[in-house]
Amino acid sequence: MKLVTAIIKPFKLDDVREALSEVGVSGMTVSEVKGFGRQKGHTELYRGAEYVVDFVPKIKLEVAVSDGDVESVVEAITNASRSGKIGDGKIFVYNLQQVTRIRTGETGDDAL
Amino acid sequence: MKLVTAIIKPFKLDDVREALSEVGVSGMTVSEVKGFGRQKGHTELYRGAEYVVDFVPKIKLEVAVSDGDVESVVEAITNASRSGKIGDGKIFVYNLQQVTRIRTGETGDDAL
Amino acid sequence: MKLVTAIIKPFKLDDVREALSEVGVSGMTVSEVKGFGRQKGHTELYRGAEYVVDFVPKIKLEVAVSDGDVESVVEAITNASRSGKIGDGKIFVYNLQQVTRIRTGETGDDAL
Amino acid sequence: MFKTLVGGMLLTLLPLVAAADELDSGDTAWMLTSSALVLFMLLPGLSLFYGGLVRSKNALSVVMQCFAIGCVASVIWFVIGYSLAFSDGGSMNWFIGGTSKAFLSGVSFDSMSGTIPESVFIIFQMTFVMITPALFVGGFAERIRFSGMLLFSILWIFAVYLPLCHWVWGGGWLSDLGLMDFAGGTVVHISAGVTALVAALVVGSRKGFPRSPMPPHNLTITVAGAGMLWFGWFGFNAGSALVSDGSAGMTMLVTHLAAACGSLAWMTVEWIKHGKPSVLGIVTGMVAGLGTVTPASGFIGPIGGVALGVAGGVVCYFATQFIKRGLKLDDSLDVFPVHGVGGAMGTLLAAVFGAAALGGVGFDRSITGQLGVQAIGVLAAVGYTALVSYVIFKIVGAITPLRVDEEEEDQGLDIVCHDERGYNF
Amino acid sequence: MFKTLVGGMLLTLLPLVAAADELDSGDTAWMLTSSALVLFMLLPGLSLFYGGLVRSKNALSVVMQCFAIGCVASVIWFVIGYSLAFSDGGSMNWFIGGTSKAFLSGVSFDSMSGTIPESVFIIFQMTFVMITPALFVGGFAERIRFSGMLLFSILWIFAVYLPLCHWVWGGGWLSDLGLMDFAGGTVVHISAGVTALVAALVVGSRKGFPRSPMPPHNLTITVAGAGMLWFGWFGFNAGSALVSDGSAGMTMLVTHLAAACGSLAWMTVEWIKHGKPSVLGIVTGMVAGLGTVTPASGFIGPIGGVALGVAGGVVCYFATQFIKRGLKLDDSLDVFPVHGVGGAMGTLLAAVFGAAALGGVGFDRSITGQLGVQAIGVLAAVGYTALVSYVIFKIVGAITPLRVDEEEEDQGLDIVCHDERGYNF
Amino acid sequence: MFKTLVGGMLLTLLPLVAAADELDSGDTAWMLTSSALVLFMLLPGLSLFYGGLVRSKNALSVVMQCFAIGCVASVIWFVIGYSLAFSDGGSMNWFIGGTSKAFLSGVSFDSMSGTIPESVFIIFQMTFVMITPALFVGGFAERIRFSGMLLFSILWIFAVYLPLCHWVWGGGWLSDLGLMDFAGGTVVHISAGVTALVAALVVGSRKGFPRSPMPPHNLTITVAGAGMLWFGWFGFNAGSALVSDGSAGMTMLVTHLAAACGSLAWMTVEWIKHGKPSVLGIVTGMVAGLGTVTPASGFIGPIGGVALGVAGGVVCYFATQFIKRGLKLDDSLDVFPVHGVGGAMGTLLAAVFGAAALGGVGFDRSITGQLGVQAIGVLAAVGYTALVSYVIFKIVGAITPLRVDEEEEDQGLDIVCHDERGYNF
Ligand SMILES: Nc1ncnc2c1ncn2[C@@H]1O[C@H](COP(=O)(O)OP(=O)(O)O)[C@@H](O)[C@H]1O
Ligand SMILES: Nc1ncnc2c1ncn2[C@@H]1O[C@H](COP(=O)(O)OP(=O)(O)O)[C@@H](O)[C@H]1O
Ligand SMILES: Nc1ncnc2c1ncn2[C@@H]1O[C@H](COP(=O)(O)OP(=O)(O)O)[C@@H](O)[C@H]1O
Repeated sequence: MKLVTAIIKPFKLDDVREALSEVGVSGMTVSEVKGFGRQKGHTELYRGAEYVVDFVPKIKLEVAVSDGDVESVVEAITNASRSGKIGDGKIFVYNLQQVTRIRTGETGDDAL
Repeated sequence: MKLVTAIIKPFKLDDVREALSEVGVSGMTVSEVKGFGRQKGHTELYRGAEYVVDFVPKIKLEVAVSDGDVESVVEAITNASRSGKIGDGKIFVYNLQQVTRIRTGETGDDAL
Repeated sequence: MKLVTAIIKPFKLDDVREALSEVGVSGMTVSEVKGFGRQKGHTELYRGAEYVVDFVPKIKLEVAVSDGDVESVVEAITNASRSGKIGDGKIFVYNLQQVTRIRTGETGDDAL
Repeated sequence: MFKTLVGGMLLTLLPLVAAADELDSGDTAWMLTSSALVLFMLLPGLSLFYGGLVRSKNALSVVMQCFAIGCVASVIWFVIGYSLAFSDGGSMNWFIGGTSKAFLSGVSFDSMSGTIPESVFIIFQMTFVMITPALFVGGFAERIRFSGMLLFSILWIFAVYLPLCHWVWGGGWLSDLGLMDFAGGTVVHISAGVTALVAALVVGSRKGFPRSPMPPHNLTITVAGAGMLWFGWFGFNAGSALVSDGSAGMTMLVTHLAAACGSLAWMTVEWIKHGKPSVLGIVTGMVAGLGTVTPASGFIGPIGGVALGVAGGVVCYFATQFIKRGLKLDDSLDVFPVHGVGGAMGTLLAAVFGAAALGGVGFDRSITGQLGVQAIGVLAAVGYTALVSYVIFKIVGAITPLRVDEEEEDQGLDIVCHDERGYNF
Repeated sequence: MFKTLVGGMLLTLLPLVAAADELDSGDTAWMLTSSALVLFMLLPGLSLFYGGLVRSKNALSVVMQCFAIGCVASVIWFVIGYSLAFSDGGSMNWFIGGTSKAFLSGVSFDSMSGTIPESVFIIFQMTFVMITPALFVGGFAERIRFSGMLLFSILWIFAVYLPLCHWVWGGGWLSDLGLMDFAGGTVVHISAGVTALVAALVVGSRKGFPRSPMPPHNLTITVAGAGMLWFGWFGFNAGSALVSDGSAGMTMLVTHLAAACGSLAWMTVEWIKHGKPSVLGIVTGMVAGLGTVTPASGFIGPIGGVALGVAGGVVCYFATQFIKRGLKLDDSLDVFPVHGVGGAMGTLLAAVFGAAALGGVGFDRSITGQLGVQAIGVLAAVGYTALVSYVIFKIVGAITPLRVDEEEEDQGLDIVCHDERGYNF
Repeated sequence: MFKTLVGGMLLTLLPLVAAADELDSGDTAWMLTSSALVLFMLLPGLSLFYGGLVRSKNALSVVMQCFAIGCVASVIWFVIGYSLAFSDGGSMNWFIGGTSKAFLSGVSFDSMSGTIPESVFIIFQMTFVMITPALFVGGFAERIRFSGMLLFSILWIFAVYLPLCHWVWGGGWLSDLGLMDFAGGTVVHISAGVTALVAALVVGSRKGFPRSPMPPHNLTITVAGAGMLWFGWFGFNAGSALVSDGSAGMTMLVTHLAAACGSLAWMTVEWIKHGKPSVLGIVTGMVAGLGTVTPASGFIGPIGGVALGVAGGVVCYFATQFIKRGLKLDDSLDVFPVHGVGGAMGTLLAAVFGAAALGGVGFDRSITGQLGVQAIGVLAAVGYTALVSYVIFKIVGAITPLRVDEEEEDQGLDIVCHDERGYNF
């Protein structure tokens, strides 16, 4: 099994979730993160003190999938979250040693 | 070494932490995440506009352990966080290449 | 490729980011987490009810790097975030199977 | 009874006649307080109410709009607004006042307006011109560009508010006709509500509307703002009596009953239709009840207050559903269905519950006769506002873009227009 | 001196006699303002104070309860409450008033109550019936079901508040006995505090209490609410003078001193016992000082204000520890130890610091004689409230479940009862 | 005209002479209200304003400081402060009052001060001694230790506030000289502003200043606080008339205009210099306009209000840049450039716009003659405050550490000094 992690733009979350549903992914975990990269941040101003905020808000999406599904999942995410502008984000894939569903104790692909 | 990651229900955190203490785990990192899965979300209503929120609040727990401890840790988490209801969550285990304790520079199992 | 994850003290973030720039890292993702470990938490008091909060605020930093850069990155983080006091945090290194840049579809080291 | 009429309907004449009345320190105390209360409705009341209802990334923009409009309106009022609204316009007096009081010239420490100093009358009325344009901020929230918004508001105050205010309270044609609008059903609530609807049409919907949910980001501050509105509305309505007596007292009482009944009415409808009552529902019902009772508040008795409150809560609930779900018009914070519909309904019903038989102060005409006058007032306010604000939007839009572009809308107005963020927890 | 007594103790008679007094515009101005201030104590004051103290997932539920109770109480007051509290009850007058003023019948623009319009007296007293039941929301917060809560509150207003109000201020038996309760030690604070304690017993503790910490989710809004309570309390106490003179002024002064001293007293005790002073501590001390001074506020001088404030801060601190840590009773927001204990203590001490020798207005009886009367008042209020609210809880509990189930409690009342969430940052 | 002068400049004498005036219920009503309004400026107004501006981890500490200072100041006022400020100091009267009114001895229900009860005068003035030291909390925010702060504030009230208040309003030498300070340019704003600057110097900058950004954590509550300040300032300034008449009305009007113009002026400068207007900018401009108009508010006409507002907004903007960016002094919340500079400028300009020719009430001296007096007042207030507060800081610093250590500063004052956290969302 693999864990596919994607860092995407926040307003793309709904599209990505739908795209994942379509390729049969029924579970995922998301969190709010801040990204630093090529995409410029913005300037903030407080009583004349200007400063640059380099971190931009991003959503991190984690999806555990069986080995065979990695490709379609990565593709689905890519397509749904791509806007073509800098800062669209990245997808990382890790190896997953083991998965357990707490409720049932099932492990492996059954637990996804 | 392995990293055990668990997605659990928020109000189970205290129980899980205690269970982990009992099996000798003395460090962990937690974060707030939102989960999407079999567990239903809820409906919200704002001035007559109803809509469904599919994401439910979850806690993500990360524990780095030495290879030998994985089983007992997974079991401790499972037991402490299981309620038997849909949405109890999942446990993922990854391989950890290297661990460093910043303060001392120790690496490997010593750094845990 | 590897993913270097560091749990550091919040006020060290700026220093670490600068140190990473110096070793050529141009992208990273950070999130707010809570840590539990040797570092003591604090006591809170609400109308005479004292209780101990064991979790301390930490920043989690994730940097994907090519295999060759791991060492220098770990070192940069270690030096920039070390204060010598308990709670300085940990650095974890994982194996990364695959990286994709969503915007361009590039993969591997090119996507970093 | 007579004093009530003076306090309410005939107040329009007070600043015009050289007031021979002696200063009453009690009336003055109440009017100083009322002025503070109406200011409080806008800052922080309405700002928090609206601020909490938008998404986090736009919270400051809405608050900033309310604040800037209030300041600009104050300056306009000083420069020429008070004069245009409340001084004699000579041959044009049916439409607009004159310029003799520009820069408040001639207003001294001793100038009187009825039993209160003219300075107090000026500041009290100033708070009305501050809050009215701030109300329509809810119509184009989360997508308007700040500079266009400000330009629009300035033109709107001149072209819509000042004429309407003069027509109704400053001795213009609706006042001559005998329109009963105690504290601003036409001047305030219809004008703001209709403008918000026009704004929704001209500026267009928010990106993602109505598919994506856009839930309020901070309902505790919205409820705080709602409580402040209720509190401040006591000054808005009972202050419109311009005296501290039984007419002010009764106005406060009916205003309060309308707020409570509007809240409960909306809550009940929501409970029945949706299965659960919500806090956003109950506070919206409160605003609906208050907006509805406003034009009638000095003319009716307790029964009228209850009736108008219930009417406001129920009718505005369905109006909101109709505009947003039915017509899919993105009047973001529902200004038209709540203020516009409520204000119009209350203006009409003033002719019913204002009748002596129903515990009101009574009027010379028959109920249907008065209803006709009220209908004319409502139609005039709706029609005039719709037309003029549409034209102003087109003019402003030709000068400067009215809304931000898509990417900016995603990023949020706080960063895009003001370089700041609401929260850093 | 005499006017003070009229303003305070004898106010109970004012609405009953056909008032021959002339309207005083200054008194009226102050009472209009006071009514607004007391409204403000509830909305948004108490709502924010309580709202911030609960966990994030229950924030709206508490605010909603305060809001809905206030609205329902207003309607009850209009329908029959004012009449039952303040009209003549004939042979039952020792216990409850009559129905002659139901639907505020006979209340016109000209009706007077002392030197102020009756409409103003009605709205001022209405704000008291709104806030009192909202106070006990703190007792069952974070686990009550909204519908049961609402039904309970309605019955409670009829069966507890209206009788008590009539006994003390409306010409009932405690008023005949000469009980000194200027602004609501028995009627408001004891009744709310005791009910909260009964609620904690009947409804049971929150899941996890006392093992799991349940820290406030938003202390800045709690402190904001506290400031609003202090501000509004000026109207609550100094408005209870019903006039704008030296008695109102002195009442405001002693009220203020009690708030400041209660705050400092609690802060000091906490600093000594725990090592650090906290902001939640200082604002709780403020409420304790204010609750304690309330019944005595119109009868005492500055020294009395200081003494009652200190007593409130210190005693309520230990009472809170005893109830929550000692008895492990989950009166969630400590309504009983703060309001109940404070209100009782203040009612008793009114007989001490109200004595002319200690700078008070004085009374006919000896101190111990008056103390006896006060003790009877306290016991009657405590006993009656405890009994009747217990019975109402049992009745309501038989009709509809009082609390949510375990899983719902985990999820939070905002989603479960109202389908909304407080925050989306 | 004369009454205005009595209300404003000569108010200093009122409490000293055995007042023969009759009580005026309208004046009393307005002064009761004004007292409540000024309390509201501090709690919750200033607390929220300041609380929102600091980082999340220090939010409660700032709020706590405001709250505790207010309470301590109230008790000092009761014990001896009122007496030292407003009673006759015999041979030392040029510098400080006497002790005859310690513990408010002799203040009864009937004591009068002009047309209002003395109790009302006492509480009104008490709110001034509460808020003034709370203003300088902004100077040492985010690093001060609570105990040192409290000790400093107590000593400061005795050694700085009470003398200044006596000099200007209590019959001291500046009052004899004819200094025009209607509502506290010297006594309140200069004293607080200068102390904040001294604090920044003595206590030192926050760790990381000026390299690291320290953005406000919650701007919606800051704006809420700003709105409350505006609202409360009506009581602060128009209440300083001590009567409810045309002078109070005009004071409120010019106060309002200055707030609006200060806001717009700051916004405009920021828009030009930075390219975007911000909500923090507009509210800071509001405070600058209000602080600037305060000393002049009872002496000027509308034109003066506009002029002072614009001057406040523009000059304080550049002063803020100069102190913070130029001198790199970490007066954290910019108390000196806003209150100190604004208060000084307004005190000087009172001699210009107070002239009858410019619509003011006029004065006996020539403009330049009066300007000389005003300059003496400003210099005296600046010099005296700077010197004395420096000495007090040194004394307190020798007794107890003034600031937390580095690690504690990282962790935040809320946990370190108060064992609590602002938010648990
Ligand atoms: N080396 C990296 N390690 C971890 N996260 C990264 C890395 N590089 C970029 N990211 C994440 O991806 C986001 C987008 O990257 P960015 O360089 O801005 O644009 P793009 O994805 O178009 O190359 C960043 O905001 C950051 O969250
Ligand atoms: N494939 C997945 N990848 C990542 N997280 C998942 C996945 N499936 C489920 N989760 C997480 O586990 C949580 C619980 O899953 P759910 O399907 O609701 O119930 P259960 O754990 O009982 O199967 C989800 O809320 C989500 O956070
Ligand atoms: N076994 C672990 N697994 C995951 N995170 C850990 C583990 N041990 C420590 N941490 C993280 O590292 C942080 C610092 O650890 P701590 O034991 O307090 O000090 P130190 O890093 O000096 O050993 C913790 O707050 C926690 O976030």
